[in-house]
Amino acid sequence: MMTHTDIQSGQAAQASAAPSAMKVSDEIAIEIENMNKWYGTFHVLRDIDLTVRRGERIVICGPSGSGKSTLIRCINALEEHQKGRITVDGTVLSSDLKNIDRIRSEVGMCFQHFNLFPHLTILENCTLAPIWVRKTPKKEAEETAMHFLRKVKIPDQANKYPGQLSGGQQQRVAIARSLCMKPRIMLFDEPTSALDPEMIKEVLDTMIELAEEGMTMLCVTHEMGFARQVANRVIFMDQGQIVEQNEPEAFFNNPKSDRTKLFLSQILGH
Amino acid sequence: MMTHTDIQSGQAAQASAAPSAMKVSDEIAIEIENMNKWYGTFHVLRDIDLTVRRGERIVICGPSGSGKSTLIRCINALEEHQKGRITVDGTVLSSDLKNIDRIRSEVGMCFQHFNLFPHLTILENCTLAPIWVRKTPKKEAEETAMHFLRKVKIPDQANKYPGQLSGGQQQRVAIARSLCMKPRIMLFDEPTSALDPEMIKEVLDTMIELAEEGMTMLCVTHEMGFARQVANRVIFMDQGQIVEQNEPEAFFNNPKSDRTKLFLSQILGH
Amino acid sequence: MSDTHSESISFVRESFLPEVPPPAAEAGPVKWLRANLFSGAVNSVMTLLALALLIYILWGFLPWLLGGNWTASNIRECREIFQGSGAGCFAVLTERWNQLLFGFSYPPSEYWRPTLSLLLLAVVIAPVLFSHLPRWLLIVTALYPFTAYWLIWGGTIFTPVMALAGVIAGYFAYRRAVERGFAVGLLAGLVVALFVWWLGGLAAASEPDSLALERVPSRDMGGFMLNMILGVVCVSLSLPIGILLALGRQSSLPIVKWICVVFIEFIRGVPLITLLFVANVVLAYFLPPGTNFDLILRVIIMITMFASAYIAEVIRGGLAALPRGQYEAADSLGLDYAQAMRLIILPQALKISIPGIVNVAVGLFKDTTLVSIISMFDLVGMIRGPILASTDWNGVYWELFGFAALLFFVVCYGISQYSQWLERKLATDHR
Amino acid sequence: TTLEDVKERGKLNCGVTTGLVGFAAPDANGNWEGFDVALCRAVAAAVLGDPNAVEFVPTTGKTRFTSLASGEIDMLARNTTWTFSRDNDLKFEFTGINYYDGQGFMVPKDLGVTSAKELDGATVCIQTGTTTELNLADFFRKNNISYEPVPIETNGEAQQQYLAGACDAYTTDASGLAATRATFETPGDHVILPEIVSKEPLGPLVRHGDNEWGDIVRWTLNALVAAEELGVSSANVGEMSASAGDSPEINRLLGTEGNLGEMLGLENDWAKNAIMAVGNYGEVFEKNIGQNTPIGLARGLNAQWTDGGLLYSPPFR
Amino acid sequence: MTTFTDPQQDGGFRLSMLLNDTRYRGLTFQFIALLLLIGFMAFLGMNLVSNLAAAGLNISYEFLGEPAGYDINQRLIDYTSQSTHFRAAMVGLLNTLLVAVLACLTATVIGVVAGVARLSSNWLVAKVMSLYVEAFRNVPVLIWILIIGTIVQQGPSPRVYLGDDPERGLFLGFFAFTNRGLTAPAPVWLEGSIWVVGVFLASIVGVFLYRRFVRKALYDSGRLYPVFWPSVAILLIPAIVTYFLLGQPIGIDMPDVLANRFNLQGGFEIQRPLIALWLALSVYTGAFIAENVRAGIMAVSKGQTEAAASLGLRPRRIMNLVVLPQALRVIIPPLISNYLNITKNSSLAIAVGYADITATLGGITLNQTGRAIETVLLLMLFYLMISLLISAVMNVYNASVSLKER
Ligand SMILES: Nc1ncnc2c1ncn2[C@@H]1O[C@H](COP(=O)(O)OP(=O)(O)OP(=O)(O)O)[C@@H](O)[C@H]1O
Ligand SMILES: Nc1ncnc2c1ncn2[C@@H]1O[C@H](COP(=O)(O)OP(=O)(O)OP(=O)(O)O)[C@@H](O)[C@H]1O
Ligand SMILES: NC(=O)CC[C@H](N)C(=O)O
Ligand SMILES: [Mg+2]
Ligand SMILES: [Mg+2]
Repeated sequence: MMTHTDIQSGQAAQASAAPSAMKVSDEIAIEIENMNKWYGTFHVLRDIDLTVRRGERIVICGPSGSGKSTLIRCINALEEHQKGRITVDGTVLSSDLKNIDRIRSEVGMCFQHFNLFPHLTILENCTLAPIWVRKTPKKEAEETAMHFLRKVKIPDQANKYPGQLSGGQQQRVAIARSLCMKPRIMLFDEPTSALDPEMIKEVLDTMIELAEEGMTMLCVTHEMGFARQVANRVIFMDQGQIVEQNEPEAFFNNPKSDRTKLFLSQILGH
Repeated sequence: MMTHTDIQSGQAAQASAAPSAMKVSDEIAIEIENMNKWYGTFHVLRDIDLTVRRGERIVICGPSGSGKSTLIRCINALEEHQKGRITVDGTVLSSDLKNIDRIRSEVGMCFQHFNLFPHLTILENCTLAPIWVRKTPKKEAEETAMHFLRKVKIPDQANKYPGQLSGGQQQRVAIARSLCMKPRIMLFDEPTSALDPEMIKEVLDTMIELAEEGMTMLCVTHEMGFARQVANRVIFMDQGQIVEQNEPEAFFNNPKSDRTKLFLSQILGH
Repeated sequence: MSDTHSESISFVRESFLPEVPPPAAEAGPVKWLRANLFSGAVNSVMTLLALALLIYILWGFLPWLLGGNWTASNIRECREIFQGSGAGCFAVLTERWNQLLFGFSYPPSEYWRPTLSLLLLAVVIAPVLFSHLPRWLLIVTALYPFTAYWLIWGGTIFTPVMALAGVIAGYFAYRRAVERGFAVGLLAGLVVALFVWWLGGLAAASEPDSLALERVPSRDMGGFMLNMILGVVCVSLSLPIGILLALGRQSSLPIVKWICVVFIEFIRGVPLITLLFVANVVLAYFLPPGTNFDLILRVIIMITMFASAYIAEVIRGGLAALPRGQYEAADSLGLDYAQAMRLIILPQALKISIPGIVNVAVGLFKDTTLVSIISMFDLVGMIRGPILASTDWNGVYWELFGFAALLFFVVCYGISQYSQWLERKLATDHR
Repeated sequence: TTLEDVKERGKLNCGVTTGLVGFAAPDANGNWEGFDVALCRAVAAAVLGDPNAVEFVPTTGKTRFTSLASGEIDMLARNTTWTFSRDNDLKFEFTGINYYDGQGFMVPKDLGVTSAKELDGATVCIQTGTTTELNLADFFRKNNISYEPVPIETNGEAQQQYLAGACDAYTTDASGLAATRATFETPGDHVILPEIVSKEPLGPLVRHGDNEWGDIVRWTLNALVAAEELGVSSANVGEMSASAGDSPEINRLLGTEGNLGEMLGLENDWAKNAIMAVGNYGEVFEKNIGQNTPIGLARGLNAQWTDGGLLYSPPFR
Repeated sequence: MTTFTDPQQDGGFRLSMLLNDTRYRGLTFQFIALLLLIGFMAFLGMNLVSNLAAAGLNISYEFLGEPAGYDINQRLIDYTSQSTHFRAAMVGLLNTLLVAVLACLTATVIGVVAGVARLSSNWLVAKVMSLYVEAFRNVPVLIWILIIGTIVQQGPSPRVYLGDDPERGLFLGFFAFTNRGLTAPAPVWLEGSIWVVGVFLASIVGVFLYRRFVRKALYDSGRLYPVFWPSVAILLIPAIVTYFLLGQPIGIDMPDVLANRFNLQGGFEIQRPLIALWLALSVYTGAFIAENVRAGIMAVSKGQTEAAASLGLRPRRIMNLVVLPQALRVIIPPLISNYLNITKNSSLAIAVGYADITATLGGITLNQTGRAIETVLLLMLFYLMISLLISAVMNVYNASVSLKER
């Protein structure tokens, strides 16, 4: 799934200085302390420690099965963790439904397979949660939705159904849908890996734009061009552990761990 | 669907002098006179006139919906035409089943989506028609099949099932399957457009080899490299009509009609 | 463990953490109980309710089952033994098992014959169901109908042997003549087969007792055996008819298509019981005067028609699932319609349709109990008729109905589990 | 013709009930026994010489006529009432009456009902497709009282429903009631009410149009009746038929004199075979439904005319 | 069939073209098929005519106008034993429709509950439900009808409720469950009752309006009002108020325990055969519907639920707004064919003594008149009409909900 890096490499080179230009506040957005998770007896995540500051943009990479998706999903309480502590925006994630609700409305999530609701129009997809969760009046919700649809450059598709859109368009709708909840943090789980090359570009462009506006982002992706261009930090995971993390420049040019080197040689040597 | 032309352009340039080297006899293989076809009230093919000599290799191109596939399929009686006359190898295509059978066993066809029979092995795919239509003894049919499978360079896959092969391999099996009927004419309908770039090359190589052996070929394709390398003639269709036809060199470098120019600029300018 | 510093984000792990087992509360039975039964207030209540229901049912059921009597010779004795304790009087099963399974007229000394046929069926069906078994076993399967006929109905062995000979001769004739076209082949095959059958009929009639098993007329079939016979025979017969109907319905010839559509929709639109009424009361009026089919045969005809309409719809689904390209490829290779169907289309379409066909078969097998309404003594008819009406056993419903339900459940559940397994296998197979 | 068919087949197809103890019911071994069954066996013995050459085809009240009409059975002996419309509209030929009956009601004793007229508002179990169903409607309408019918298909089910208390009363032919009651665990807890609300002459029947066959069935029945009248029984028939005796009618009946059998298209010893197989009418009656059986029916109307009953066989001459 | 119109310059018609020419081949085959069909029909027809002649019968529907002579226990329209066979058929038809509609409703409820419960995270509940589903799916419906018919027979005799000093009193003073059925008080419509009914009907409309209002309020102002209790209030309060204002114009007809010694009279009775058949068809088909529901819900990918959850929607809302609307498209077509199956299976009614159309027209009438061909034909026509109607509904539905795709 790492065939398209070359497409972005040109852009990435141009903008490689950009990340430092975006400000990172000192405020802590996500704090994960000593978090462990098991599936049955299988230890998927082991002693994860991670602090994300507001405005930080973190790219997570690693071989398949290393637990990247699981980590992301734990932050969103889509999976339970069994040990350790996750604090999002000051709220400790517990099994208390109120906390989970609060955290979920702070955190937007974007899936590999978009998961748009096929029975609703694009606009309805975007207004559903604001209306029913945030209790925003419909009109207002629609305005917001159109705003974000314009932002992802598909306002003209608002009344179509997801099935009528291309993959890239669908993924951009998915991003817009998350944004409509005005989250302070966005999680992306391989948002481009189900897409054709041309469409990848559309989606990455949208994400870059978002990054430039200072959104806190955690992004599982193997688009190294994207990582170089926007990430403050790249995290490499293997076997449920954070093996290495560093600034993108240092990470790509000078990986320290052997595993990271091996991994990078595989995906870049392509 | 015309993204892969560049891959072939290098090769094509090297070999652009080749076509003239292959001999074309004076015998007429296919003669289409004043042929018209309607789908319901929609006039798909209008007054098509085309003469193909034995050994000629013709590439047909044109925008989507221009009737290329329909033309090819009429020659094979997969579609009926309503007016005009098609003569294949001296046999006039009429509604007489005998004639249709005779023509079909003269003409091999290769589809965009291969259409291999998934429940039969590669070898069985290749021997099916010889055994049941030509009544060749099984042993002999298998020998012939292995011969052609060697020719398309996959004799070792003979006992696998189509589902176990890559797209390029499948398309080559499809070609071998047609060849096993020992056709004097081969029709190709966008044989490479469902394939990944690497696989396109495999298939085109096979087709080039076939062309070099003097097979009469009609090929719908947008692989301009291929056209340059093997075609005696390129035909450009639009809206059910043959708009322009010429030798490849002249066709590509010096198109006469405005439409052709526009079309070429689109597919080459990519 | 926190190696991340706010100043330098760079971090490299030197030592790898071992995989450790989850904390006790997160594994083992405690965790399982919490996750699966008591994960919330509502869930706990539901668990308790379900538990209460189960206990209630078992409370009534277990004493009935375990305390039951298997040896009494009639219901009065049972009642005397139980003194109103409400245990089951299973003695009816020990007493009447042969009637329940074989009907009351099948000669008891010959019970081994249908039993053997059933066992054989389980063996010969295997190559059809499990595709990894060697293909030549299918020949054994093909021989089965003749063997089973001989075993169940008895009579001289010449009858099935000559029937088989006719089929084989017909097949060879077909092979020889099919060169000239499918229709010619079919005709030649039919003619030769009919001729051999005619000869065979003479031969069998002249030697009615050589190598003969005791002859048992259809009317004497009863009990669960009748359900099995009806189910197996009708499903097997309806398969080819269903295929023809499905092809007819897909046909481009309007009249053929129209005939098939009307037939299929008509049959699917009426309840089976009305068709059985037709078999029972009306069909005789439509047959030439003097022909006198027995009821079983008439019922087989109607149930087969019924099943074939449903199977046709399943196969139509399979045909529709095939891409157009398969038809075109077959055409362009010069295969004619019959060849294309036989070699290319049907093998694939049937494979897709197997789970659906199995579902129809299970449904049909269950529906064979309806013959009890037209006073045939299948398992249900046996219970409702002679057994419940007899002086000895009138009043033992639960045991009898429970037994019938159990028999059907075992068979149908087995088949449907198999079909699900097959569906899973088809889904993962390399096509 | 039916006779040829039967002879060729070597078996007589005889329609009986799905189970009415005393009249026709298979025992635990699957052998059919009963009053109607005996008639079938007698016909088989007369025609084929073998009382066991019978195929018993169980029928419900609903399927019996279609089975006969469609030729599936050769004769129906299923306590079927001879009525005008069955004879003329359904086109069947009743070949005599083997039991003179009438419709009665049975109720649990503890209900305290003593007359059918007290059944206002009761729920009554009734077999569908029978004359009793129509009589029931007429009876209640005539007496201007109401009831709820529970339609039932077979006697067996009626029994189940009645015992389960799903209906207060069960009504059918009085003989059927007695037979049904006999199968109960405690027959004494049920009473058959005194009213007989209809005439139910029960008899065997065949299809219209085949008079030869009809005659065979008719005269087989008559032979059994005449045998009783003439004192021929299964015990002495062998002896009496060995040689012609001094009663010409017995001689004609048993075939030792004249050729009555030939006229019927049968062997001359047809009646002897029938009587030998099942006994005379009286024996059949006593063995299956008489006073000494659990069913315990008195001869009553079914006594010989010489004993004040209605049985009166035409002469064998 | 389009044909080659022009290319046949050689013209001339040879006989071999009937088989070899695509233009004629189809016609030839169809002609043969048609001939065979007509031949077959003629064969049947001729047999019928000669058989009828031989038996001295004829085909005639006059019997429909003659008095039926038998009584039917459940009548939705006036019927006595003097009514015609046609009316008896109508009574049966209405009974068929009644039990079918009732069973469709309950089977749906049972099926939905069982289907959802089978997917429950509660292991025990899920297992109990699969036990139910498998047990009912794998045993013939006739056996279930018989078993449930027997179960329903186990109630107490109505006699325990009867007399001055009954063994037991009516349940809650109103209801009696017996082995004959269920008796409840019946409403008596006195003068003015029409108003109460009118108000009640209006309240039903009102509930719908209220729900619309709630949704609109949410859309307009973002306020979400409670739904359930207000709906109940709107439904009941106005009707109750009118009822008392008008001086209680609806009386009740209590089951009469003194009328006779056999049965409760008066009141409203659901008879045992109906209960048995209704129950049997509901639980049997409910098991099938449960499977459809389960399949429908599982067809909505886990991703949909997760996406909705990550947007902050609560589980109940996820079900209502995201999962159900999608699952329904999968569930409804097989659901409708299950309704058809209920209708067809209701023809087994006679097994529990229910007088549906198969029992009246196809049973008693057939038997009393001997008109086998006519009645069976009518019977088939009736079922055929129902099934055509239902499949028409299904087609309309399928067309209306198909998801928009590219
Ligand atoms: N529901 C589950 N139950 C059991 N094991 C699971 C489950 N989900 C994931 N796993 C296992 O957990 C491990 C981590 O999975 P995860 O999806 O987080 O990997 P990933 O890094 O996202 O891989 P990929 O790049 O393939 O998406 C894998 O070994 C996977 O098999
Ligand atoms: N079966 C059909 N019925 C009606 N119209 C058809 C049918 N098949 C094709 N057409 C129409 O005929 C026209 C020509 O189709 P054709 O497939 O020959 O185009 P093409 O040149 O092969 O295009 P492409 O490059 O997309 O394959 C198109 O407008 C198409 O929509
Ligand atoms: N109970 C019966 O089955 C017979 C009833 C009645 N004798 C009839 O002929 O209709
Ligand atoms: Mg992942
Ligand atoms: Mg095309």
